[in-house]
Amino acid sequence: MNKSISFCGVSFPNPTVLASGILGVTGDSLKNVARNGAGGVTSKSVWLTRHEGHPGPVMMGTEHFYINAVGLPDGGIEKAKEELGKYLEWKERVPLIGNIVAGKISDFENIAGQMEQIGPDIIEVNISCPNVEDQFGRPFACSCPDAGAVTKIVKKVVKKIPVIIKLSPNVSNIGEIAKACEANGADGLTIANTFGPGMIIDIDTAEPILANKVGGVSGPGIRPLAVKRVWDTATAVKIPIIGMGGVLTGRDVIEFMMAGASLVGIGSGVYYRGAEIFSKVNEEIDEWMKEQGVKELSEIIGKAVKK
Amino acid sequence: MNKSISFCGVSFPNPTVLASGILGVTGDSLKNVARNGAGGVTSKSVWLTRHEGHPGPVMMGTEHFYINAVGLPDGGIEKAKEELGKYLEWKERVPLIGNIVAGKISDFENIAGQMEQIGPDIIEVNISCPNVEDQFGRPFACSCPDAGAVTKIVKKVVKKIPVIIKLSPNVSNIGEIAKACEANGADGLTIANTFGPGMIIDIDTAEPILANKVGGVSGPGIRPLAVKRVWDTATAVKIPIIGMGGVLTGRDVIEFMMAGASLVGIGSGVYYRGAEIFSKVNEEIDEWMKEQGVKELSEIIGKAVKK
Amino acid sequence: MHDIPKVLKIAEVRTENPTVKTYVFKSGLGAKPGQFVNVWMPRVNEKPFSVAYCDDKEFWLTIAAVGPFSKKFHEEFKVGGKLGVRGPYGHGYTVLKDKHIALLAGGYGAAPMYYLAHEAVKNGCKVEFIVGARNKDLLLYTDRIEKMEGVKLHIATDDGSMGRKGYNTVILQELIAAGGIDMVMTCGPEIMMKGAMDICEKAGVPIEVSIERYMKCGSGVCGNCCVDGLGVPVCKKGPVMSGEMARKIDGLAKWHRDNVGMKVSW
Amino acid sequence: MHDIPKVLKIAEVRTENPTVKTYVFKSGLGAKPGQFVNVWMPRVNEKPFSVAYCDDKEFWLTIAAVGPFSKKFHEEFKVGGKLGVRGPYGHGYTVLKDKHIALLAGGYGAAPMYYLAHEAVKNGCKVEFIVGARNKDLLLYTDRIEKMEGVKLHIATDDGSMGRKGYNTVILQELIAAGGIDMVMTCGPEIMMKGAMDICEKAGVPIEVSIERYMKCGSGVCGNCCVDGLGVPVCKKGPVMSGEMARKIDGLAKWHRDNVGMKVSW
Ligand SMILES: Cc1cc2nc3c(=O)[nH]c(=O)nc-3n(C[C@H](O)[C@H](O)[C@H](O)COP(=O)(O)OP(=O)(O)OC[C@H]3O[C@@H](n4cnc5c(N)ncnc54)[C@H](O)[C@@H]3O)c2cc1C
Ligand SMILES: Cc1cc2nc3c(=O)[nH]c(=O)nc-3n(C[C@H](O)[C@H](O)[C@H](O)COP(=O)(O)OP(=O)(O)OC[C@H]3O[C@@H](n4cnc5c(N)ncnc54)[C@H](O)[C@@H]3O)c2cc1C
Ligand SMILES: Cc1cc2nc3c(=O)[nH]c(=O)nc-3n(C[C@H](O)[C@H](O)[C@H](O)COP(=O)(O)O)c2cc1C
Ligand SMILES: Cc1cc2nc3c(=O)[nH]c(=O)nc-3n(C[C@H](O)[C@H](O)[C@H](O)COP(=O)(O)O)c2cc1C
Ligand code: FES
Ligand code: FES
Repeated sequence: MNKSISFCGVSFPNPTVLASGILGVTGDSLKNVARNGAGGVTSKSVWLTRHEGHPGPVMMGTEHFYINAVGLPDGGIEKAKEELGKYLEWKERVPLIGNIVAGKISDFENIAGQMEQIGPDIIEVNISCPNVEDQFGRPFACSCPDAGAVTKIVKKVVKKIPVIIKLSPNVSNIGEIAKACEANGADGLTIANTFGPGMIIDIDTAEPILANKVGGVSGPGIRPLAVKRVWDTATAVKIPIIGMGGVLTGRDVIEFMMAGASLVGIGSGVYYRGAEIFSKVNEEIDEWMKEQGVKELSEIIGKAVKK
Repeated sequence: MNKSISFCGVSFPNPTVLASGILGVTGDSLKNVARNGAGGVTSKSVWLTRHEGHPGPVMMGTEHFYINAVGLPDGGIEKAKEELGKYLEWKERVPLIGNIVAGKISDFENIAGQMEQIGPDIIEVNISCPNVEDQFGRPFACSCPDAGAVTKIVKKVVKKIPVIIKLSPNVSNIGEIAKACEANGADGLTIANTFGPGMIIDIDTAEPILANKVGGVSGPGIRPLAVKRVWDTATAVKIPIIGMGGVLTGRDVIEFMMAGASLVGIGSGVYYRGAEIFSKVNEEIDEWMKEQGVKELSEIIGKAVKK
Repeated sequence: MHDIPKVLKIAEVRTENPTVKTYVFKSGLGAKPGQFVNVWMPRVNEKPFSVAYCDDKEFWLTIAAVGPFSKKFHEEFKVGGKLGVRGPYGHGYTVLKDKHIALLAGGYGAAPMYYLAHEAVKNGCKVEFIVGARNKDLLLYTDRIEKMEGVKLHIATDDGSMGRKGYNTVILQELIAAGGIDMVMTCGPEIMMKGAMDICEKAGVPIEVSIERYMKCGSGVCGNCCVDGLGVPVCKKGPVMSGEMARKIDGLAKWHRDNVGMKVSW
Repeated sequence: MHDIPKVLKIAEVRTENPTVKTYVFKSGLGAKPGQFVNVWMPRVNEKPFSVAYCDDKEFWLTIAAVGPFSKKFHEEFKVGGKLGVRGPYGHGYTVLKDKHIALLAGGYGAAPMYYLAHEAVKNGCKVEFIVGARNKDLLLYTDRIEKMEGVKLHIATDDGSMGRKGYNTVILQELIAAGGIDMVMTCGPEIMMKGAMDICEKAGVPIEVSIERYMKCGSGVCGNCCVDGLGVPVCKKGPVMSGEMARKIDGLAKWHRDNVGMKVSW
């Protein structure tokens, strides 16, 4: 049985990837996730310079959904150099996806170039955070020209490693947006960021609970919505996809792969099953492969779509 | 303590309303829901003539979400005359919302006129079903001109009873769509229909499980997304709102009301707690009102928004 | 709270008669007699079927080929075939202890009644099992029932090709008249069950019936299976219910409703 | 799986010293000593605080006014004030049975240590409670601790205004040297806890420490509280952990990280 997946030419020992913004604040925290069995890890979104997040509460979960408005806090690219550098020196490491973010399209050039120098295996471009709209307006991932323009500018500077674009699920034309990225040279896509935004209100105080009032929704309740976004993308483009949204079990990972994902991200799942979710999910995948007689996991990618 | 709500001039004994498409296939099934404590009931969407739904499976639930693609099966307006007529004759009845649907904008004129003759308290216009896209294209609720045009045509014929428009949550500009309806005379809005569509795949057969492949997502996992849609609508228009999406408890009903809903629909909740959900939720509202010293439930409408 | 279909493989197919087959699945289900499952044929449709037998290791479905779905099912599904099952749904029959009961079965109703007999006998009941059919070739499960200890088989056929000629309700009436029957359970055509209800009411014997309606969700949501009069979904408040409750159904044994909720005569 | 804040009313406010107040809530929490909650001030912020006492009917939080949140908290929250609480989160201290233990507290660390002492005594432990502060006015909880049966209070102040002059770790060292201490638990400034760890290691006495880092989610998701070296979130794998584990933290008592994950010296 072989669970390894080749994605944009990078070999991942298994299809599970730590989603951006969960745990990956420092080099050592990324190592910790890798030790727990992730096939790859993604850094928290890195800005060029220090960026304060929102005040608290910034995130919380119920059994059905997770909601967050962290507001992309980050120490900036200098911190990333130290932390990601530390991770990259580690011998037992799995592939690192360096996630970058910027407020203006033109700013992506600088941050992308600097991220490439740090040397992750892949650069992921976050153009889809729903929690900084007050500051930066609708995400670039909500418009074909914007998504295309960001892709183009990043691909212009990043020459040595693959570039993937992280899209928003909060559009009615994700296939079109995906095509715009593909046409501008994207090597892959991450489908998708959080849904909404959504809101939860405390009824005893009549106050929205998140300090930011609204937040992106993830977790098990939105999984069918995310699977459909991956399906829609897989039928629109040829470049490979990292699927994510509500993955809790090995069966969920396989569902995303059958819908067209090559790799599958896990974020909120860490809330539901701890950082140990990676090894648990991989065991569940093993069981299923054994039961169904699947030898080569990569063969199931897009299996439900192709039928 | 008073839980009654006046909505578009119609008095509802409590804020819970049976959502369209759940249980309300016959006159007697509507009575059964009213006996279970609903403050109002909505008919399944009525077509002018018989309309076959999709083959099965058409719906199913997990603890986190409900997904359906029934495909709006209906016997047509003649059946509605008999069934809704039977309900309307019943002395102990609560308000009836007659939900109508059509495939072309111009078809709404005829069905709306005939529904008005049946005599429900309110007409709800379903322009937002995500499960008949293959047949009819993107729902009218996804475009301001379309949503406005349907409203106008219905308001042209329906003179004696209020008309509310049921919108889709799958747009990025629900406030604008709501305004288009308001500008064309809508008396209220229902926020909202199901999310997505979404998809669930059986991994042992690599087949999407719903026969229609995709289906609208509802249930507790999407509640924060629905609350935000209600909030966005309440801040955009002055006409009253029926909020819905994932309501399971009395606290959920209050949350929707604080976000701006006057009445709150319950659909998938019937899956999670049975038809008895209406009386249970009302008891939970009573408890909360007692605990917090709220005498007049209507006073909490929009309380979180106004702050 | 989880009713996503579970995909199972058919372990065995038994031909019961020219139009009825029994499918065996090697998997526990935890169903009580009278409960049903929704059976999913990928890319075709999903339909409700009663559990014909069930223990820790296996369960059976007995399927009559009557229309597009069931005929396709018979044609396509061989041993090893994969299909989805969700459930069990609904209320089952009361399984009494140490009583004398009569079971009245018509058509594929013999299958769930067989399972009920099995459980009742385990519980110390004495069982009168009355099976009816148009003719001998359409009788179901009689070989199995005959072999059961504690169960007495009574047969009626319309044409008299086996057992008594005429309706099986006549046998029920005689057994009740003879005295000692504590309760009656029935599954089959609604007109037959209605007949049994009338007999039992007169005799003051309690009865449970199984009310089938066009079903979709199986879990009390879609409303397609709501019976008139009561207004409740029988997938949830039934299919098995007391004769008393069934009597409140408007149009009992007269009409049911189709896939869009239109009335159809039985 | 549910960590939405529960809104509670403040039942009582106790002034501990000029900058520290204890807030009492009449509600069970089910927290163990050493666990913490996230406290939400609507429209302001949310911050972690240790549980200072907890039983079936009430719990306490002891809050030092050190910055914008905690100062605003002191100003705005009177009896009847409404705020949100979620948790308890994290690992607490081991509550031993019938042992002789030493508790070493610095700053607001005296509050959770008080709760631990309370539980340990209930469990038959003999407790040496060592409290330290810069001066007498900043000592916390000493009145309460003094009254506890089975607990011996030891005080150290930097300026000698009460108890021994100097670090409280000196008292710990003496108690251990005297023999009979089975285990040490400590909560307070990291440099103090590090000192205690060194003492215990030399003496071969087990120790538990409470590692505080900048926290947001409290549930092992955001990663802001991950300690270097181990890489694990201390909101989940801590805050209380063994000295052995704490020793693997890079930068222990040297640096922590701020709200965006940048290193800051203690
Ligand atoms: C609770 C319950 C238990 C049942 N148990 C059995 C069983 O053990 N064995 C068996 O052979 N059959 C059983 N049936 C009936 C079975 O579901 C139908 O025979 C089958 O769905 C027919 O589908 P078709 O496409 O082959 O025929 P069609 O030509 O579509 O229909 C033939 C008949 O079946 C009815 N039917 C069709 N679809 C449904 C549906 N979704 N729900 C209910 N009735 C339907 C029709 O109203 C019609 O009377 C049961 C039905 C119910 C409601
Ligand atoms: C597990 C744990 C238990 C705690 N228990 C208590 C307690 O019982 N009593 C008490 O008074 N304080 C306790 N604290 C510390 C308390 O959270 C901070 O004092 C408070 O957040 C300060 O916020 P501020 O805005 O008032 O001050 P600021 O000026 O913002 O900060 C003052 C200090 O508090 C730290 N701090 C600020 N925000 C946080 C945060 N979100 N998480 C962790 N540290 C933070 C800063 O790093 C700085 O060292 C605890 C902290 C943790 C992690
Ligand atoms: C707490 C939290 C923080 C996140 N931060 C980021 C981020 O910094 N950058 C980013 O691209 N996505 C971020 N996301 C989105 C996730 O990477 C992921 O796309 C989304 O949560 C869906 O996956 P999940 O359901 O497995 O969590 C964040 C999500 C959560 C829950
Ligand atoms: C099984 C099912 C059938 C539905 N059918 C209709 C319908 O016929 N017409 C309509 O306007 N909405 C229909 N809806 C949408 C619901 O009325 C409601 O808007 C949505 O499910 C969100 O509410 P909930 O989470 O409480 O279910 C249907 C929903 C479900 C789950
Ligand atoms: S089958 Fe849907 S309510 Fe009974
Ligand atoms: S506070 Fe978020 S991981 Fe610890």
